[in-house]
Amino acid sequence: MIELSNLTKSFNSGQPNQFTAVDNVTLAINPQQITVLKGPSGSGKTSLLSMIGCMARPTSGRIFLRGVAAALPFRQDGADAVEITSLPERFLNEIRRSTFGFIFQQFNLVKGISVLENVMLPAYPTGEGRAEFRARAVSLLEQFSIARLASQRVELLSGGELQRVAIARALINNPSIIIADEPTAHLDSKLSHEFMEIVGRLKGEGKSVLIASHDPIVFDSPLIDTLVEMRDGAIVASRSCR
Amino acid sequence: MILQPAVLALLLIALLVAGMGIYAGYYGMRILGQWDPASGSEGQLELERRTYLVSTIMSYILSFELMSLFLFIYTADELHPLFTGAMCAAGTLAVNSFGYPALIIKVVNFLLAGVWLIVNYADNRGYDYPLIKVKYELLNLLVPLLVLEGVLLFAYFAGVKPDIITSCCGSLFSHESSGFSGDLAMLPHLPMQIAFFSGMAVTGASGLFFYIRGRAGYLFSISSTVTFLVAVASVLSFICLYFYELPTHHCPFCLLQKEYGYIGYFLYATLFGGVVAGIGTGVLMPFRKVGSLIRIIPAIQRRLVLVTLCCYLLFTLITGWKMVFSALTLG
Amino acid sequence: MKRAIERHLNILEFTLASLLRRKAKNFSLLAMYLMVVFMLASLQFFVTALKREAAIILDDAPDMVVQRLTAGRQDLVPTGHAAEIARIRGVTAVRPRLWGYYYDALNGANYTVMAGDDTSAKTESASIGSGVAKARNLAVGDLLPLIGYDKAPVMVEIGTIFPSGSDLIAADLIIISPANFQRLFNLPGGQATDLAVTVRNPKELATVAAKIAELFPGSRPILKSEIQRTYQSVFDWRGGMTLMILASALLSFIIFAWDKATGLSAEERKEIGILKSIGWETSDVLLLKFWEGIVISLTAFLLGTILAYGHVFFLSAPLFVQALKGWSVIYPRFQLVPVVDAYQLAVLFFLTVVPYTTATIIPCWRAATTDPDAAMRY
Amino acid sequence: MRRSLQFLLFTATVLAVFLLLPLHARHEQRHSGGELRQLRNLHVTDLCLATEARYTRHPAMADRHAPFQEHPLALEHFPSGSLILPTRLNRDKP
Repeated sequence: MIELSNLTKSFNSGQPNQFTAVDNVTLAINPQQITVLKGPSGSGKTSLLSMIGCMARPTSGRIFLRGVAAALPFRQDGADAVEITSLPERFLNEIRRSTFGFIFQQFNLVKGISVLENVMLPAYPTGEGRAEFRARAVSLLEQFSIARLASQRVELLSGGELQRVAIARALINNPSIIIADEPTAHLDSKLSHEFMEIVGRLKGEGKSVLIASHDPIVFDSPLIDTLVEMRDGAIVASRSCR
Repeated sequence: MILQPAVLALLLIALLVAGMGIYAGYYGMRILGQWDPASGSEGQLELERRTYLVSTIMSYILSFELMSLFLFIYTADELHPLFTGAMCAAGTLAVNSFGYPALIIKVVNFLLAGVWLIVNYADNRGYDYPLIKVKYELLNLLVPLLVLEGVLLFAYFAGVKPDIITSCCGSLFSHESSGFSGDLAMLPHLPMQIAFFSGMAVTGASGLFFYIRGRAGYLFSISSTVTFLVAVASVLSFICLYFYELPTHHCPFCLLQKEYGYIGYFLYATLFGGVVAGIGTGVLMPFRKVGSLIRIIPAIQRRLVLVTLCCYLLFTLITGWKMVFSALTLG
Repeated sequence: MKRAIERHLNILEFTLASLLRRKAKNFSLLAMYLMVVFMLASLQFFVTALKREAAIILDDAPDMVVQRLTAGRQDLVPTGHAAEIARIRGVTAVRPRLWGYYYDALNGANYTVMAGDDTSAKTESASIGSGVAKARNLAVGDLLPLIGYDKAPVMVEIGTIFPSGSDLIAADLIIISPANFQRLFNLPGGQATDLAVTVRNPKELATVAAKIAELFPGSRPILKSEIQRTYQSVFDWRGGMTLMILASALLSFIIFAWDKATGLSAEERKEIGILKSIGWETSDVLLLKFWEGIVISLTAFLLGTILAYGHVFFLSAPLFVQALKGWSVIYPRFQLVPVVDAYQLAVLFFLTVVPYTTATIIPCWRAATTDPDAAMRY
Repeated sequence: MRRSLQFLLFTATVLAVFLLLPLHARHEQRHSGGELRQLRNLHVTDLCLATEARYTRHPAMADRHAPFQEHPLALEHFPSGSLILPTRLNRDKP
């Protein structure tokens, strides 16, 4: 469960080119559901996602994470919610690493290293034994039926394969929330449908999924639970699709 | 001025350390002045990033200080044939009045940098930057000392000219010589031995007490610091005699020479390691009750106490072993 | 503890992968670094080994050599002085020495010719250094014609050739009998090149030297300690200069390293952005960069030093030959006995690794603090 | 094997060679000097480093004017002369 209250993010504050990307957003995102943020580019979807995903800190407002606190080595006054906006970067990271998995528009795979290494990359700094996360990565690749590509370099993959590698990478640290930013922007319709299928499977495994998209295949999909429409940094509509 | 590679290396390191210190200090001042954890503004984010830079720089400074401390002593030792009368580092350092101050301030800087890193470590474990002010005030204290160290080192090497007649360790650390080092060497053996062993005992007891009960941290910290000073005086007064097996040779540097199996490096390393951890324990004491650190600091402190106890125990064991098995017996 | 080690190993793993991915850039960096370390280390090794060699050889030098100066030039010493010097208290022996230089017009080489004092040998026999033997292609038993002052040839027969292991003393030596020396150079009677003085107690050397200077105002006594000191500072003159030149090489290398570290390519910047976006923290990226520095500088330092050792002590420092040889025709083979100690290596380490590391701190930090959400903004 | 372990192994090997250098040097020092010792009775005053000029062939025997005696107007011009320090006796000092 993620709660946002009065969240604002502005850039270049105090300067003439000040620009507010997210403006006073209050929202609750339910666990184990698929939530889609819909809106044209520049509507603040990405900024909102990066704040929820502990990548950026809001200028003002607060974000509470519920249900993840127990897994963390520190807690604020015994509550089960963590207020993440005031945490220093190293703590945000710890939360991010254990709680969120990310899928990016460009897939953002590291060139020059193998598929398997790309999938394992988020686990490197956790200090987990290599053998353990390697086994997990291999089984993820098998699950997405790309195990045969394990030792190949990512430059040589097709779009659909790239996408599946990116999803496998997002899952390596066993996160409870998956965040995807315009995941279908570079995919054709067939692959986009396939992506939504995978997302549905993830939901079935008990993961929460948060997608920002302006692709009808995504926001018209029967799988989604909540649709949030954004424009100019603010929420214009939010409805449940169930 | 002697243009030796080692001297060049030392001056280079001093220059780098002072430069890095000033750079870190500048951002330390900015952090002290503009820190506002509640704000999510870009300025604050920038400052938070700077803290990474400052702590990286400080850990480099610490390792450079440690390495250059030993290099400095070794170089002084290496240079002694250039000076009439000098027989080891003691004589070389006495060539002009900047030698010993440079050495002392090097030791002090090393200790302070170590303490700073301990505080930094504790601070980084708390989620609300609990020690940020303390940390950067300590940094502001340290930076002038780093610069002073560089200046003293330059002054020392600039004033070093071959063929100066200097005193050797024999006359510098002997009963006849007046002055501070002579006084230290003149301290009577028996009371010093009592002071040394009781200091070690008190530190050990208070350390164990603190380790088990988590109380009396200040006592432990102060006693470990005092014991450090007593131990240094004891090295001058009686410990080295057992290593040299000569009743009158009080030099603290000859221990570092090959003839004595480089034992000095080990002895001083245990002593320095022990006292850094000991002071660190005390410095963390006032913050045990800070909200975000309430569980963290005691754990760190217990580890620090353990380090001090192990280091001091090793030092005492080596000393005691040498005292029992040395060919020398002091009356 | 185990987790910390795993973390280091994993990050090192990625460091190596990313270093290997940019082979051209990183190998050129490594090669430059290696060169700088190699040159500095070679110079250090060469000079220290030479100093040790000099200390051993000059242990056998005469306690004192007395020269005579005329108008600022070294002149012949009347052998009569020897008897008077021998009378000074503390002097045990005075031996007039005859030696000089011989220019070989055939190959343009300079030889050092000494009159031996071994009276048992035949007058025609000569001992030569291996350098001379090589320059004139001589073997034991051959005849070597030397052109005397009056263009009359003086034939000497090669009795001994000094082994090449003694080149540092004797490469260009020709030792002939005093009679042949006289035939070759026609010195005025009762004169010697200089006098070698032996003194019973080394502590009295300075006093004896003062007495000699007083007795013969034109004389110039050179003490053994002064000879030794000359060689202890043998290359200081330009050795310091060379060090300065190398230091500037080091400096330019560091600027190069700084530039490489600062000027992250767009691809690298993107890569760090990706790492941060998938959960790497600033300190993880700093660790990555730290390992990068360790891999480069440790490899360069260790390999550079080892190569320098081989260069100076196994290959006889071919790179320094040109500088030292100059216009010499006879050039000794520098079969130096290695001298290396921990201190020397530590100093080398400080001179090369520390500045490099310092130069990369800030660029590394800058790279490491890339915004984690930068990867979402392409 | 993992690449990181390979690297560490490589570094350890190089480090071992590196640490062998001082040992090798000490070993060589102990087993050397035989050929030089045979020539002890020559009582040489100088090392044969460069043979091109007499003041670099015998730096200890040369006086400070020696470089300028080669030619009245010449500054020292032998390459080796630029490397080797001219002698300075104690009494030559001002």
